Amino acid sequence: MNLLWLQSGGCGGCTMSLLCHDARDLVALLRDAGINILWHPALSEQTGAEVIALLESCVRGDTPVDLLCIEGSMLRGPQGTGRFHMLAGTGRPMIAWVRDLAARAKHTLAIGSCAAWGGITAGGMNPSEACGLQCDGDTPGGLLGADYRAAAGLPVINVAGCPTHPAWVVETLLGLALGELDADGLDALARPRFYADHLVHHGCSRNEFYEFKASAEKASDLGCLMENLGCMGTQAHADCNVRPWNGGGSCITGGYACIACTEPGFEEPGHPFVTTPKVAGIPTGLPSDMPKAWFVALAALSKSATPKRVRDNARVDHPVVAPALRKARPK
Amino acid sequence: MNLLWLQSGGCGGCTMSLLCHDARDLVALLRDAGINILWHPALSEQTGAEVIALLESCVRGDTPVDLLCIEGSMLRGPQGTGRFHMLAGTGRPMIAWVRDLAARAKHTLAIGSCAAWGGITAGGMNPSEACGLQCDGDTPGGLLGADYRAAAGLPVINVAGCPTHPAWVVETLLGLALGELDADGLDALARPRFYADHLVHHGCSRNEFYEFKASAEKASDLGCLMENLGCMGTQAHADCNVRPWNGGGSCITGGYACIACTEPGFEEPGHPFVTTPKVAGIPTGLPSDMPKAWFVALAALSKSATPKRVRDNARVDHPVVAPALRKARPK
Amino acid sequence: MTRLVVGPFNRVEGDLEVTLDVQDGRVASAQVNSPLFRGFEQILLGKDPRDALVYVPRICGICSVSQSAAAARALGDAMGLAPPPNGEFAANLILANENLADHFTHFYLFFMPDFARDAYAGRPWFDAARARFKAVEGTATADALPARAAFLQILGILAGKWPHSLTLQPGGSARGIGASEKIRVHALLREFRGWLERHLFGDSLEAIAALDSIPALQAWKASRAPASSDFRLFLEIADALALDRLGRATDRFLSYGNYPTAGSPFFARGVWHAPTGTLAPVAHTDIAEDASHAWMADAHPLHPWQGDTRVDIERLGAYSWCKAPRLAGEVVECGALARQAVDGHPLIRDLVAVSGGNVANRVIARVLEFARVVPAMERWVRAIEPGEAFCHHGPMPDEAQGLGMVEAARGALGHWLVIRQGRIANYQVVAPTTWNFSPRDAAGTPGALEQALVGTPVGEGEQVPLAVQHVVRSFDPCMVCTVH
Amino acid sequence: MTRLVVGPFNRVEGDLEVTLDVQDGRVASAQVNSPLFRGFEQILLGKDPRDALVYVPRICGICSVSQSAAAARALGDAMGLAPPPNGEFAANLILANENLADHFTHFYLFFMPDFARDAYAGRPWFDAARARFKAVEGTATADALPARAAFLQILGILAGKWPHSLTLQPGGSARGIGASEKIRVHALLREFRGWLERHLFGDSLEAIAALDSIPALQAWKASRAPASSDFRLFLEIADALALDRLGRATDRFLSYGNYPTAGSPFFARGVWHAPTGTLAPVAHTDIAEDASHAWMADAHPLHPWQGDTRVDIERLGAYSWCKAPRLAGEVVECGALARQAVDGHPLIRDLVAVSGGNVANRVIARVLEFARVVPAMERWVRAIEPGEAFCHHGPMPDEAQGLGMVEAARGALGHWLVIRQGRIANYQVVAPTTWNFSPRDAAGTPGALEQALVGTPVGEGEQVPLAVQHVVRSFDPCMVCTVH
Repeated sequence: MNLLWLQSGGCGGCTMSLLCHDARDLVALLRDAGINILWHPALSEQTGAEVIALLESCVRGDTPVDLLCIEGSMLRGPQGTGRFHMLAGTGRPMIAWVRDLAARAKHTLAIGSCAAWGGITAGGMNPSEACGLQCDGDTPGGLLGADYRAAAGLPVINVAGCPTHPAWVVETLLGLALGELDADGLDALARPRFYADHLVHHGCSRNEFYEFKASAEKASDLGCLMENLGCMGTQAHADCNVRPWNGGGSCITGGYACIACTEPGFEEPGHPFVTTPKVAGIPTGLPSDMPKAWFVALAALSKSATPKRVRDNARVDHPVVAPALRKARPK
Repeated sequence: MNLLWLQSGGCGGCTMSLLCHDARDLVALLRDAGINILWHPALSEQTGAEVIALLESCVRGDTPVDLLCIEGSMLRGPQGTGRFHMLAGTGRPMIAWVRDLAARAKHTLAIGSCAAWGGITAGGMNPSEACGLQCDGDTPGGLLGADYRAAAGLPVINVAGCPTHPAWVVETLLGLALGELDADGLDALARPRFYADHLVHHGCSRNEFYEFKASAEKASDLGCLMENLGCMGTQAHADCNVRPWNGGGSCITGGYACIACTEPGFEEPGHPFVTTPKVAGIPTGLPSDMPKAWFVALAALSKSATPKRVRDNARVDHPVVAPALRKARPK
Repeated sequence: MTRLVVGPFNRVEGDLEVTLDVQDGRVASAQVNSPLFRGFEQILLGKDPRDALVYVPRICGICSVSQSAAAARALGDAMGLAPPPNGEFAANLILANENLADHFTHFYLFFMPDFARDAYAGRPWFDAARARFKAVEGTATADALPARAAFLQILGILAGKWPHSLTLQPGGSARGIGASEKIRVHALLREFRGWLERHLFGDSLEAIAALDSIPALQAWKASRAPASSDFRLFLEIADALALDRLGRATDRFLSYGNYPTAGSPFFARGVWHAPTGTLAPVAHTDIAEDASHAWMADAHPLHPWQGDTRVDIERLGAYSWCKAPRLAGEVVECGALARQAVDGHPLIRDLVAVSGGNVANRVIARVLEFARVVPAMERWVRAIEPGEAFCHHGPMPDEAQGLGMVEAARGALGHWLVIRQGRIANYQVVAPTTWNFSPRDAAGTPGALEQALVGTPVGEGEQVPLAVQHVVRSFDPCMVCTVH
Repeated sequence: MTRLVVGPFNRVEGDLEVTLDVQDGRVASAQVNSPLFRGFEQILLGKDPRDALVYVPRICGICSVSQSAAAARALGDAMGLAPPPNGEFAANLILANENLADHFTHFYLFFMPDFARDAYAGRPWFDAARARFKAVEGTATADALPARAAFLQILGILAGKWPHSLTLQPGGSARGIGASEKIRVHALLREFRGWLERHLFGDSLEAIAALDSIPALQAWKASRAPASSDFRLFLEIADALALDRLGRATDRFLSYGNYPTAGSPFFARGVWHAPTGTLAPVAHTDIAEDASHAWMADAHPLHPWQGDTRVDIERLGAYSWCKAPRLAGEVVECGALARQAVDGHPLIRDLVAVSGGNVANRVIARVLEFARVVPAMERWVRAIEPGEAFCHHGPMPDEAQGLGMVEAARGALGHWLVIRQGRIANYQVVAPTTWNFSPRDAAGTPGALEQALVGTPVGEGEQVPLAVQHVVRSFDPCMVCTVH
């Protein structure tokens, strides 16, 4: 399958992240699955006119585009002209190219939250009128419209994240190449469920602190980041802790909260990112399907039950109390 | 530093595990830290008489032994003679060799629970009179006696686990080679604290199920394994979920309970391994320093608060209910 | 007559001691012992039957999954459980992952380094061999270890960790595999395939599997430079050292068959009788373990279901902890060579017909399994249906017997289980290397290795004869499995 | 006079368009544009100052940490916070990891593949170059990607993930590092060092860092075959193509200095004036951005603290979204060459003295930083004291100004922050490539690249002149940083 990768209103971080994939030979892995890279801005040799020729061939349908991967927001500004990003050397807005190419693509993938929802570029007052391929924030639509379906029948596959995890991209590509990824494999926001059906909270190494509501109070504290430092792990659809980044890390192991970068609208949480909005001392953001009342009760109870180890370790940047040794076997 | 590695009453699994280290070049990594492999049963070229000559040279002190790594239980049987393992070609009990070599070693490491406590080989009625280098189960002593100190002043370093995680071994070796591991870095059972101060429960991907006491009932169920299937993750000192195995796995992601293979006496839990002993419906093994009363209260309340998603997913071998989408930002 | 006691014998799994009587520059008689005894069969007595799944993998670190698979099958047999299709695929993948990893470890870490010894300096192939295969230092070590680690990530995905996973259950696999895992396993398989094709073969796996005769093999070898791939280099060395005339045992090959899908094994079960070129079925009731030369009480042959493991350290005439399993009273050899011979691979049948079981053929068969099994694994992973059951469940009967027969990397592995009053009343393991490295039986018949070693040349002044090492390691012995 | 519009210009970070006026087979004039504008400076207005730590890294995926570091320092400056020693070491390691990874990515993925183009077929070095450096297909890709991924695992340990980590905080690092992390980072560093020594240099890092003159460099190059290491191959190619005579700009080099320990930077801060061989200090107050040729309103130069980013798409004479930063009105070049020149590395000073800033020297300086920074990282990781604080904390003032000056991979990165009423009132970023790829200023002075391109040969029929590509990519441009 031919893979064509274009970047627009993003930071290129999704590509950089992809290149961190732990495969011994990423290119061979893709090639082995029958994926032929037509052009990738970071990897391919072709520059300039050669690229333009290729794009035009694809638009014409001369060169099939099986996997159209778009990284970066679709910048409709200023005033819908798309001129905030004219593809270099073409004098044509990127959104135009995308529309044309998407019309030809067998599968269209939005790589990263930028391409999926508009992402970080849509922050603030969204000066660039950024949106995703098929979503504008949490509103269906986006550049291609809610009704867009690629040639294979699937909507834009939103491999969202900022950046998106290399394995999310690779598995999506391989899944499509091997026919393992179908409509059932996408969630309501067209994200691949193999990662989107997880919560960042799953497998978080601070789980014990969460269980006892032993919370970090400041940056570098070891406790759970939800109560005070804005962690949205219990709501963020991603497997960042089950399938860690860069050999074993995650936002949370890096010492900072999950900002739910896979979610539409993550760029404007409505409060400072690394703080937790509260009402009457209760975080307003709760586990996505857990009623607040229960959370309140559990939180209070589990706070009372916090072992000294958990309570103390939550508020320092390194463990100061070790888990107790098991002196005797349970009866 | 010279590293001498001997195997006795174990399965060789700790070596096999070590060779799964994710280093691009494990040997180079060790060499780079100044570690010279004198002899390793799986890696070295020397066989037979060459090995015996080397061992004798070490015993004499002609060849310094900086890192003495022992894998496998110390078999004292039958009747304390050690004849259950005579080092091949020497007609001498392995325990005798180990005693002599330990007397010369700068650091002595027990690689795996076998070498640390006696491990699996000490199961049942301990037919082979297996013990660890400095522990006999959870009793101090073992082959070398509780008072043994290697030349550098540290007791036997128990890199316990069955098998022991490759990174635990490598980091212990590197830590000693780089002078980063000292007495403070060992827990009360002389295990390196960089992993032993964690609980297997930390970062377990089934944490949400645990939080709601949504438990797996049978093998292949996704729920928490503690309530019914014997998971000792909340008591087991290891970072198996924080630092997964073989690229991302752990016992629990493999679908089975943590049996606390890093703990002394894990081989005889006093009940079938993958079942949970209970008293009055309450698992007798609880988080190592959590009062049972809290567990009762939290368990009862959290079970009541269990979202359908969590409850249902706990009892199947693949997720059947996806996390809810966050329709709107929390206020 | 000179007696050599060779040990410790490394680059095998466990501790091995070989006692040789050398006469006229050749081995006249050999006795094999695994000097380590732990008593797993005793440890298991009285345990909850399911606990076997925890204990028995820890018989061996290198074939942990094989032991686990055999235990799961024995328990399944006792409980009347069989895995669903997904469970079969998962189990096959898990077992195949370990078995191929074992072969990989054996070839690169245990076996080939012996050809990089200074003793072979001067041979036309030596420089390439030393650069590639020198223990610890050779490029193969640096290349093979990460490749092996990456390949075993399949186990990380499917079984949590390795060694010693509890994923394999009587009713299938305890790990539900989703689309993501399928894709990842597939990717890892493809990656491993790439490595093999690039480094080991310098050719596609299918091309290797298609080699159907000795001439075809020779032609393939000649098509490229010896150093162009590791397998070619081995073939070069094998020819130069006439490894095909070293280490021949009884030429009776036992295979329990392996990797069932819908109950049908990917590799067939049977006994291949090379001298007559006949394939016979395997009746486990023909199996008996004879402890006449072991430090065990009650030496007369017993079927594993009646077997008893009791130590008698003062036993006269004993020189091993290993019992002597016999199939209908006969010494058999097991391993990849046996598997492929029983399964009827044309190249292996041709090789065995010409030169029987020898050092070269054993290695060739082992390497061949890469070419045959990896593609099968790719098929198994694709066959997995996420969402469908991976494990069947059932009660543990109070009284039952169970038999688990599995082909481990080194050959036929059997677990015989007896349950009384809900507890393990007897548990006997007959491991592949137990077959291969058994001591003499009551009739005085040496085991396979003991026979294979007779006639092996011993160089002047050799304390640890290289040829003996080649023969011994060609079996890929595991002594911790042999004596458990 | 022919005008060529070159784009899309890939193997840079972001989208780049270069308009060339070619005359007589050479570039007569060049205009550089980053065609993407997102408006980060607008997005940040009114935000909680700490939110900058979320937004600004996402200016660029390849220098995410650099942006994060600059933001943290600006916030720290505003809050009066400085990191504790552990925080410094952690921050240095994190930043150095990204910077070196950038260099690595540039050399193997962006820069060297241009020498594997068919256009160079026939050159004596071509086969080796093609086999090694061919885009996607070359062995370098297969080797470099995993090496880079492994190296960036340091960020996985120290900062959770990459790109876009929030670990760097005004008061230090949000990630407490223990002994285990120290050991792992150290191991990863040693592993990366091994790779570099084995593949890039074929020599120890210290040996490379010790090269103190052009002759020493030449001698080192000559000591082994060109293909024995990637750097040698580059040197071979550079000589063959006279890259040292390609892409020279103003020879004024700006470096903000980097990697402080106890406040003292590992790399010095200053401005190296090559023509005069003088080092001058950097006063940020001398910095002003001129938007005269950008699609921006209010084009007159403004210090960043007064800067304002407002789009004017119809601006006449504008051909870029990029502002034109000037230091005391002068065009400067930044990057590794600038850093090493400012820091006074003898080889670099020698090279610059002889041939100024050119394609070859820029690459050499970049490669040199591997040799200098990796050992420093090893020292920083060992200096970490587990258990001691990694982060200082303090309140966010309602009114403040902050400045964060960092050496990103590509050079001097500055963040200027103004806080009013507890919110961001102004946030201006001047990125390295903004310095290097700036358009003409009000005085009509071309930016560094625009100057460097003048004189570059353009082959017959070349739509995308190779030499131009060499020059452009030698700067390791990042257009998403340039225009944000």
